[in-house]
Formats: sequence, C-alpha cells, structure tokens
Amino acid sequence: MAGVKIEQLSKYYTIHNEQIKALAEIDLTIPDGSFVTLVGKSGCGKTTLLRLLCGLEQPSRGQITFLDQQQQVVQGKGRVSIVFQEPRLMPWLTVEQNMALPLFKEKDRRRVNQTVTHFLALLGLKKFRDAYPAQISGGMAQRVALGRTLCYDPDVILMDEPLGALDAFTRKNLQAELVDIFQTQKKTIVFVTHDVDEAVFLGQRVVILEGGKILEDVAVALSYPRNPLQQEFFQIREKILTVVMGEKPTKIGGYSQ
Amino acid sequence: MAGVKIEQLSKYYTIHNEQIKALAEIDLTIPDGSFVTLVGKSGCGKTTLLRLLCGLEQPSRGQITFLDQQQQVVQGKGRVSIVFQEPRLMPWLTVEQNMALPLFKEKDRRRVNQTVTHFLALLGLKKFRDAYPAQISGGMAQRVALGRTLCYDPDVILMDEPLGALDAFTRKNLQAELVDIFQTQKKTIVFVTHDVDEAVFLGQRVVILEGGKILEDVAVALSYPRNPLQQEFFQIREKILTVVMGEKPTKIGGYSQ
Amino acid sequence: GEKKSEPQPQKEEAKAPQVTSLKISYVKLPLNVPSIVEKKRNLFEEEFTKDGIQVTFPEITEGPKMTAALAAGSLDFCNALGGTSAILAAANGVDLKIIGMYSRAPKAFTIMAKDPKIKSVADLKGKKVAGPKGTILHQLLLASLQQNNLKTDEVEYINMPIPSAVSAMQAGNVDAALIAGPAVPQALESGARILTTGEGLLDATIVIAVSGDFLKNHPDLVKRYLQVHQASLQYMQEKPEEVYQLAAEETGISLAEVKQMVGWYDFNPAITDKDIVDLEKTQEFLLQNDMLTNKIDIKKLIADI
Amino acid sequence: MKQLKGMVIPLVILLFWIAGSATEMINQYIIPPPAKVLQTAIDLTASGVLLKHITISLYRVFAGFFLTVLFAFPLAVLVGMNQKLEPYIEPVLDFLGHIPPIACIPMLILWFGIGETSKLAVIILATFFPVFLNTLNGILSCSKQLLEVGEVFGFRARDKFWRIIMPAALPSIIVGFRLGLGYSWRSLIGAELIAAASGIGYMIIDAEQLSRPDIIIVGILTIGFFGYIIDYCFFKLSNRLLPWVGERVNYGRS
Amino acid sequence: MKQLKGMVIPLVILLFWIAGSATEMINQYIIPPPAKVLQTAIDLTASGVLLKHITISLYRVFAGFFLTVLFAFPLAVLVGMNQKLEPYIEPVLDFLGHIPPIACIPMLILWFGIGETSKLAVIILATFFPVFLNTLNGILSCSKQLLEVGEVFGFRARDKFWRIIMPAALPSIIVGFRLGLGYSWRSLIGAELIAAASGIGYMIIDAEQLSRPDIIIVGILTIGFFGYIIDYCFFKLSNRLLPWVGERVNYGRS
Ligand SMILES: Nc1ncnc2c1ncn2[C@@H]1O[C@H](COP(=O)(O)OP(=O)(O)OP(=O)(O)O)[C@@H](O)[C@H]1O
Ligand SMILES: Nc1ncnc2c1ncn2[C@@H]1O[C@H](COP(=O)(O)OP(=O)(O)OP(=O)(O)O)[C@@H](O)[C@H]1O
Ligand SMILES: [Mg+2]
Ligand SMILES: [Mg+2]
Repeated sequence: MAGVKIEQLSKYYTIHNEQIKALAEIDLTIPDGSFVTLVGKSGCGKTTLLRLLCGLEQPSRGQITFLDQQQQVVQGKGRVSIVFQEPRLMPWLTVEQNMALPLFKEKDRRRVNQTVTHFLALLGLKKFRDAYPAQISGGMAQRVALGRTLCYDPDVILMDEPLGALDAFTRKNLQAELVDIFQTQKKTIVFVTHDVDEAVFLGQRVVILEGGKILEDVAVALSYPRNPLQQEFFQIREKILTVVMGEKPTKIGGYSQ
Repeated sequence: MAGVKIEQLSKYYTIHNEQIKALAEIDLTIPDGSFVTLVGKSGCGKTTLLRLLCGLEQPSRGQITFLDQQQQVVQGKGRVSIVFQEPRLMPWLTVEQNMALPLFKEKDRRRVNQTVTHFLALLGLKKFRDAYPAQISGGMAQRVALGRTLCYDPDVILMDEPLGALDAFTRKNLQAELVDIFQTQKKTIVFVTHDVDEAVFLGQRVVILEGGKILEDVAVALSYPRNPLQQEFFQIREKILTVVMGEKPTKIGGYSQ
Repeated sequence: GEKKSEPQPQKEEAKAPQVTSLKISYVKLPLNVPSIVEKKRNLFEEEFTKDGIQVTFPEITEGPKMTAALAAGSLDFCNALGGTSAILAAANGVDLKIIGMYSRAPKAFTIMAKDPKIKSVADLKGKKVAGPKGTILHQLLLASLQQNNLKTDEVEYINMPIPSAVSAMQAGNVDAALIAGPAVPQALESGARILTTGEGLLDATIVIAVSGDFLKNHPDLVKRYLQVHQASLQYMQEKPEEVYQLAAEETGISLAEVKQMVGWYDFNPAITDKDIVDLEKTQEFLLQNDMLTNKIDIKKLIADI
Repeated sequence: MKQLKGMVIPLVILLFWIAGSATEMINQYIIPPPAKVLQTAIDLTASGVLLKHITISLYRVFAGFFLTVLFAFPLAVLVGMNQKLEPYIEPVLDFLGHIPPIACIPMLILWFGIGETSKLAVIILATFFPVFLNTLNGILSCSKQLLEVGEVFGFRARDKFWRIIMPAALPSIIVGFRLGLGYSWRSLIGAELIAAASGIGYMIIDAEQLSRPDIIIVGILTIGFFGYIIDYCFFKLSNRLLPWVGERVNYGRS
Repeated sequence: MKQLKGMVIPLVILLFWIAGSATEMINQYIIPPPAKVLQTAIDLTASGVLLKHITISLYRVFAGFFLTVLFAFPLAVLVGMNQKLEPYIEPVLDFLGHIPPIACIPMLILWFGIGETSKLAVIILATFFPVFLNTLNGILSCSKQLLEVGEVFGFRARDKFWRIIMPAALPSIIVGFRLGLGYSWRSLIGAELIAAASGIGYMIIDAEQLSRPDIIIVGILTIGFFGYIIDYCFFKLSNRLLPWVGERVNYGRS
C-alpha cells in the first residue's frame, strides 16, 4: 500500500523543435487508499502524469515520492501499475493468457487460474477465454486490459480511461465493481476519464487538469454507492462541467449536458 | 452519394471451434443522405456491421446493396469509408501527412493542403501538424483518424466511436461540426457510439443492436441543432436507455443516468 | 588486342564457322615462362589480329575448370593443362586433343617436411601427408612410396589444396606436404626441407590441348598457334635476361628464384615417345586409385600436327 | 496439393533437360543426360557412398548451425538488450561480415588444425550473420508499447525477453535461422576443402577434380533435396510449436 | 565518439598480433608480422595494383548486388502480394537456396561463358536469398490493421505497396540488403575463380597460389574495410532518406 506525493512535477517534450509543456509544476498529494479521478481536455497531460507516476517517463523537473501508511518514504516505486489508454494485448496470447501474464512468477497455477477465472467472469469475458486479441471486439479488448492489471493486483492502480470503449450497461456494472474493489481492498486508485459523471461517481476527489496544470481539485464528500440523481451529486457535476467547458458552456453544441 | 440496403445479413466467426454469430439476419435500409446511429453492448456486432458495409469482411449470408438517389443499384461499393475504432495512424507519417494520405492521387497539392489545413483547424490540431503519431495523445490520435476520413470525403461515412476518447468539451464541438457536415454536404452517415446522449443528439434514427440482431430502430424526429434539455430529447433518450440496459436499469450501479 | 569492325574475307573452309575470337587459357604458375612471354609480348595478337581474330587470355588455372570451359566452348586452347586433368576429362567424354607438350618439370614437384626427424620418404611411414588429390603431386607421393617399398595405406594421405597443405604443415597438423610452384622456396625459407622431387619418378607432364571440334574445323589455326608457341620459346633462348625479368614481374617471384627454378623446366613442345609412356603411366595411376573407371587409348588423344 | 504445385517448376525443368539432352542442345559433358545422372545416383545410393557422404555432411551442417546459433543468438540478444555495447561490437562484426571465409582457410588451419574444428569454423563464419542480424532486427523492432506492458508489471529484462521480445521477434528470427541453415549447406564446399575425405561437399570437389559432372549434379540435387526437407521440417516445427507465427497476418486487429 | 568505440576491439586484436609476432608465438609464414603486411599494403597501394583490383571488384559487387535486387525484390513483392504464387515458387527457391554456387561454376560457364556474366551470376546466387527472404518477411509482416486503412481509402495494390507495406517493411528490407551486400563481397572469391585477371578476390586467390600470405591479409583487410564503409554509408543513407527507420523503437505509442 502506498500514497503518492507529487512535487513541482514538470514534463517537457520537443515536437519538431518546439517545446511542449505536457506537465507544468504540478503539486498533488494522493494519500494511501484514496480514489482520485482525473479529468481534462484531450492533450492536457493526463496520460503523461500517469506515465510519470508508474515510471515509464522521467520527470523533466520535480519529483514523485511514494509514502507508506506511516508517511515514510518507500524506496523504489512500490507496486504501481497501469491500465493503458490502449489495450496493448499480446497478440500471441489468448484472452486468458493475456490476463495471466502479470502472474507468471506465481508458482501456484491453480491460484492463478482462480484469479483469472474470477476476473473473466467479472468482466463478462468467460465465453471468450480462448479467443485471441484479433478475435474480440474493441470493448472486450479494453476489458481484458483492465482485467490484466486487476489480476496483477498492484498497490497503486493507475487507469487511463479503462471504461472508455464500453457501452452504458457494461460501464455501469464495472463502475460498481471498481467501487467495490476500492472499498474492500483499500487500493490507491488514480482514474482518468472523460465522463464527468463517471469521475464524480467514482472519485473521492476530482482533479481537473488544463494545459499541464491543475485547474481545480474538487472534493466529492459523498458516501459510496452514490446516486447521480441526488442533489449534491448533480451540483458537483455541474461545477466540474463549468470548469471543464470554460466560461460559457451552454453555447457549445447547443446544450450543457 | 448512396444509400444502403442490408438484407438478411449474417456474419459468423469461429473462435476455438465455437461458432460466434456476430451478426444474425439483419435487415436494415439506410436511405441516401441519412444519419443513423448504432448503439449496443460491447461485442454486439457494431464493428462487424461496419466492416461488412465497407467491404473489409464478406457476409456469411445475406447481402448488402448500395442504391443511388433514384434507388438504382450502384455497382461496386461506391465511395464508402470508415473511421476505425482504433486510430490506425501510419507511424512514419506526421499528423499532416496522415491526414493527407487518402488524397495521394490528387494532383493539386495546394488543394490538398487547403483541405488538410481546414480539418486540422476544425479538429484543434493545428499546433501538432508536424508531430508523429507517437508524440500525440490518445484523443489527438483519434481526431487525426477522424480528420483523415473527412479529408477523403466519401459518400458514405462509417464511424466507429470516433469521439470515444474525447473530453466533453472537444466532443461537443465535434458533434456540432458533424451535424454541420451532414446538413451541408448531405452525406450518408452510420455512426457507432456508446453514449446514448450522443446517439440521440446526432442520429435521425438510433438502431439498437443486441447479440447480432436489431433490437429496436428508434426514429428521432427532432430538427437540428437539438437541445438535450428538451422534453422529447429526454424521452427518446430514456426509452433507448431502458432498451439498452435491459429490464431493470435502476438496479445497476445504483443509478439510471 | 583491338577489335576490328570490318568483315574479313573468308580464306578457308567455307563450311566451318568463321573464327572471330581465340580464347587461350593463361596459367602463369608454377613458372610457365612461355605463356608469360606470349601474353606480355602480344605474340598471339600479332599473329591473329590481322585476320580479324580477337585473342583473349582467360585466367583459368585449375585443370578441371579449364576442361569444363573447353567443353562449354568458352575456351579454345588449354595452354598448360596437367596431364591428369587432360586424361580425366577425355576419359569422361570431353572432346579434347593434345597438340603438344607444354612442359616437363619433375624437379618442380616436391614432397616437403618440416619435422627434422623426417629425413626421407621412408620416414613417412605412419605419418600424415597432405596435398591435392588426383594431381601430379599425388602421383609423385604414390610413386615415391612405391620406390621406398611402402604401401599406399602406410601413410595417412589427406586431400587438400597446396596452400592449405602448406599451412597445415606449418601448423604441425601434418608431417609432410606435397608442394609445387612458388610455395616451395617459401617453405624452404621457413625451415622445411625437400624429401624428394619428381626426378626419376615421373615426368610431370603438362600438355597443350585444344577442343577436338576446333582442331577438325581449323587445323590451320592450330598450326599457327603452335608456331607462335615455338616463337616464344625462341625468344626465351635469345633474350633470357629480359624474359626472366618479365617472369619475375608477372609472378612476383624474385629474379634469383626465377633463374633457379627455370632450370627445372623442359619446355620442348614436341611429343616424344617418352611423353606418351609417361601419360600412360599417369593413366595407370588414376586407374589404380579408382579415380578413373574407363581406360582410354592415349595415342588417340594425341593429334599429330 | 500444395506439394504438387511445388513440383510444377521442377518438372518443367526436367522436361527441358530431357528434351535438351535428347536433341543434343545441351552440352552432354557438363550436364549429362538425366538417364546417366539417375544411373549414377542409383549407383551411389546402392553402394552406400552417397549415404556416407550425406550423413557426415548432415552432422557438420547441424553441428555448425547449432554452434552458430549458440554464438550468434546470445550475442544478438546481448547487443539488442544493451544498446551500449553496440558501438563496440557492431563495426567489428560488420567488418567480419564481408570477409570470404574461404580466404581465411589457411589461418583457420593454423588456429584450429585440420580436424572438424576448422570445418565447423568455416560453417560458422558463413552462417553467423543472417542469424545475428535478423535476430537483432527482430529484437530491436519489438513494439515499445508491448515492452511497456512488461515494464509496468515488474518484468525483469529476462522476463521481458522471453515473454514479450521473443514472441514478437520470432518471425524475424525464423527468417534468420532459415537463411543460416541455407548458408550452412552452401559453406560445405568451402568447409570440406579442408582435409576432408567424406561429406557431400567433398564428393562434389572430388567429382570436379575427376571430371565427373554426373556426380556433381547428384551432389547438388542431394544438397538441394536435403536442404529443402530440413527447411520444410523446421518451418512446420516452428509453426507447430509457435502456432501464432504462421498466422501472424491475423494479429493486425488486436 | 561512436567511431572511437568501434576501434577498441580492432586495436586489441592488433596488439595481440604485434605481440604474437614479436614473440614468434604466431607462425610468421601464415600470419606475417604487421610491419610486413603494412609494407605490402603500402607497396600495393603505391603501385596502384590494389586500386585496380578494388575498383573492378567494387564494380562487380555493385553490379551483382544491383542485379540481385532487381530480381529478388520484385519476386519477393510478387510472392508477398499474390500468395497464390507461393506454393509454386517457394519450394524451388528453397531448394536453390541451399546449393553452393561454387558447385555450379561449370554450368554457369556453359550458360554464361567465362566473361563478366558468369561472375555476376555467382554473386547473384550468393546474394539472392537474404534479399528475397527478408523482403518477403517484411511484406508478410505488415500489419493488417494498416493495410485495411489503405483498403478503405480505395488504394489499389500498387498504392498499398508503396504507401503502407514498403515503409512498414523497410527495417526488414534493409537487413536483407545489408546481408546481401555482405554476401556479395564474400562471393567475390568464388566469382573471381572464373577466369578473372583482376579483382580483390582474384588477388587473394593469386596470392594464395604464390604463397604470399601478406597479400592475402591485405586483401582480407581491404574487403572488410570497403565492406564496412559501404555498409556504413548505406545505413546512414537509409536513415537519412527514411528518418523514421532509425527511430523505429519510438513508434510504439502510436
Ligand atoms: N476476426 C474475428 N474472429 C472471430 N471473432 C470475431 C472477429 N471479429 C469479431 N468477432 C466476434 O464478433 C462479435 C462482435 O464483435 P464486434 O467487434 O462487432 O463488437 P462491437 O459491437 O464492435 O463491440 P465493441 O463495442 O466492444 O467494439 C464478438 O463476439 C467478437 O468476438
Ligand atoms: N512522446 C511524446 N513526444 C512528444 N510529445 C508528447 C509525447 N507524449 C505526449 N506528448 C504531448 O504531451 C501532451 C500531453 O499528452 P497526453 O498524452 O498526456 O494527453 P492526455 O491528457 O492523455 O490526452 P488524451 O485525453 O487525448 O489522451 C500532448 O500535447 C502531447 O502531444
Ligand atoms: Mg491520454
Ligand atoms: Mg467495436
């Protein structure tokens, strides 16, 4: 288990000789066992932040520290893992083998099998356990990728739009499952989404990014399971939408959602 | 310009010796110049239908006919193109080159440049015209893929969740742009989405698929631009959600959206 | 030689196709002075270009390749073809005729050893000897063994090309090597010694051969060819110093060594009875060692010009 | 069916050969008529000579190829995984990659003697580069996206290699191995120039020296035949063991 | 800097050579001391002999390689694009791929004479397969996903080939070309066995017959050096012309 402390974190890229500030001096503390959702416009740096958190990129400036429950610095990055924005399945492994991939070190194959079967059922993929990635639909692939990380069972789970390609029905189911996993296993979760409803439904805090900076950090002080028809839920949602959409949300597309 | 007539269309796949009916005897007529949205659970056959329509797969049974405005059969498949569910950009081409790819036959490079620049601006990608696919975010890649097909300017545009990876703000903008393109250029559009709001906002008809069959074909008799806060909009949306979510939508995840 | 574009009047034998080019193999080693003179002094060109015949000197040095090229029509004259190669090719169906002797050089073919304990061929009993199979050198080994009352299987013979054999001897992998040509002085310098040469054992005949077809169709050209060959021998006699210099330049062998080595060679082109006997001995050697299955009449192989 | 299609071109060539020989259009000495070659093939087979030669050559090809893989494969993995090593090793290998092994035979004899070692050295020199370069290319071409998956699941370099890079690089590696096998066979002639008394390469060299083109052709056909058979088995085996390789074109959609 | 690193191993070898020669640990007659080889190299360069040989060999390597590409590349494209042809052509090529070109020299002489044609034929036979197989593999490995993109934009086979398959297959193709270039150089000895009077392969064969190991070593070093330089230029050029190839590992995220 681990919390994360992000200090003055910046990441610059160069595209065609022009510098892009993907992240600019971000300060953020994610306590151990908390559920943070990240929202923001396309290209605002959400993926970059997650990639820095799980060590796939090195910060241009600033630092990331992992803290345990006693607020002690954890050496290394602890067990942090990510659900990528794309499924990234191994084309040569079946759905089942892809999900079992992170557990390759586990000697007890029966336990691996149990875990995998559990998540296959949870994700509605039981019928497709022997299918290859080329044989499943986009939404199924995304679920396999999610299942793979859940099988790995890291302390800090980063998720980059894990439910983005799913229909309303499947999505609702899985949101509920995620809340359940969070509550029973006390994980630290950072969850990127474009769906503000989803962000408010899941997160204890909703962090809004814009142009590589934190625009706002909205606490969602509602108990799980939440009800979107509730007044407070609706208010928080409206507030976030106003921030995300800019000053005059109603003008765009003719409606404010 | 062309309409599409789908008769008794079936598509079977075999996964690990088991037959999967991805599409089962679908009948559907999409008149020339109409905007149809497709919704349905993950794995219900939406992508398969689009792939059959643009000729990437051959039907196991049934047939697809393209009709012109006089209801005459068009030989071949006419100019049908698709925005894939994944961006599928050429990694060796820049954003600009990727968008210009379908126009490679066009001799007049100035016109190509104009078209590309037009869509780059429309999609908010002007700053990234020289970036390679590996240098842009997931949502940007999706926009490039959309732009590429728009540059190609086919008569029938198939879109497989083209706005799925976009934030609310960008999505609203592009929805409005699509409606504009549809209205001014009289395209035939088949649009797959998971967002029921989006489906109702865009389509003249919303076709609901389930297990490879058409569950319901809901007409949306509202004029563009539509207002989601309108009573009729809300009713159609509720109706579709009830069909998609099954009998008891309120039980799942604790709320009905 | 330069190319002549204007058509040449046909002088003889209307039925035979007109000859526009002559391809004469060029083998400068072990020390083929006549060939060097012929090529360097353009003797063939002088003779033939006036008839519109272009002369080329492809460097095909290996006997089997030379006979293959002859059979393929890519070569007209084998100027310096080992007796063994000539017999093997003819016996296996290549239509070739021996029109003269190129050289006899028993001294140029040697068995060498580096190990000081080996003093004579007789000491080779139970030792390893390396050299190219089916050649004069191989024949020399067997003949010398016979002379020393050793049986063929009392030495371990290993088939390899001369350079590899030298290398193997230097590295101590074999006890003796069958060596000819410029490798001999080189090996001597490195401390190896000659156990025996071909002298008294065999003549090491090298022949001049032509394709049978060519001889039938153009006997006059063959005659003129031999005249040029004679002329080069003549020149050798007249201006030895110049010729040795030429040979040293062409082969990279030092002048002193050229002078020493040239004495080993008898370049008289006339085919003597002794030559025929030697060729027959060679055929016998091939037959005995299962390298040849069908015997041919050597005399029929020789064309009297 | 597929095998039958493969026979079309050889049969056409055979027909030309028969016709050419019958009409004496083909030089009988260099390419003897099929009947004679067949007779020679039967004789060599009946006397067991061909079997003896092919057995020893098969051993050499396998041993040489196996040793090549033993050197080239780990080296490619090393260079591919630690790209810091590349500037040290690449130029040397690149230099060596152009040198004709036959030119080095005297040196090989000096170092390795005239036994099997030198012969294997020639085979290794001839076979090394396809195996090395194709393996390296396969490793370097592995999708960074998939490697990152390994990274975030705490894979060590070894795990990444076996579970991600290898399966992804396999098509390339197999091409390298097939090319390598081909060049192992080709190098037999060079290898068996070194003091050999048997082997199919030796048989060909010997036949050349003895002006026996029929034996040369039997030798060439034998090499081609065995090479093809082994390659075919290798291909089938790799498809069996690694079912996804044969269908790699289907990956696309994942 | 990178170039300097590449010199480390050669320098170590040179040191061993110098030390080995000085202490007479290395047989002087097979591997002459560096000083002697250097002297020979200087002599051969000064007299222009080396230049003459390398020029003609360069021409042969380039011509042979060019012709190989001219045959192998379109054939690979043909087989790769029309997979119906594969069962007819593959077995034949596979068969041929194992045959030592040197064994075929008499036949080549029969068909092509003893001029440049036969020499080029030897080079082509030695070079064909890496170019063919790697190109084919590159083409067959092209992602079906990207090909479908071409399909839906109405690309004809030709457009697909040039705009999708080629760029995707380039890393493989370049490996094939590099291997092919290497084997072109290696086959020089075999090629220049056929009635050559010049060329670096001829120089080596000749030196071997003259027992001049110093010249052999100069020849080997020359081949290695020119081979390396050409390969280096080829590599740089392909990176320059096709900037994305050098950075292919970065594609991953697209
Ligand atoms: N190439 C294939 N081989 C085997 N089965 C396939 C193949 N393509 C699709 N299928 C199967 O067909 C069914 C429908 O897939 P499709 O991709 O059309 O779903 P979808 O409606 O697009 O789902 P999603 O919303 O998740 O993208 C799935 O069960 C899938 O496993
Ligand atoms: N490897 C890279 N090289 C150059 N620029 C990059 C790279 N990765 C990301 N960027 C840039 O960094 C910025 C942020 O990208 P990021 O992927 O974090 O966006 P995002 O918030 O995840 O967007 P989306 O919602 O579209 O996925 C973008 O402008 C992108 O172009
Ligand atoms: Mg992102
Ligand atoms: Mg889909």
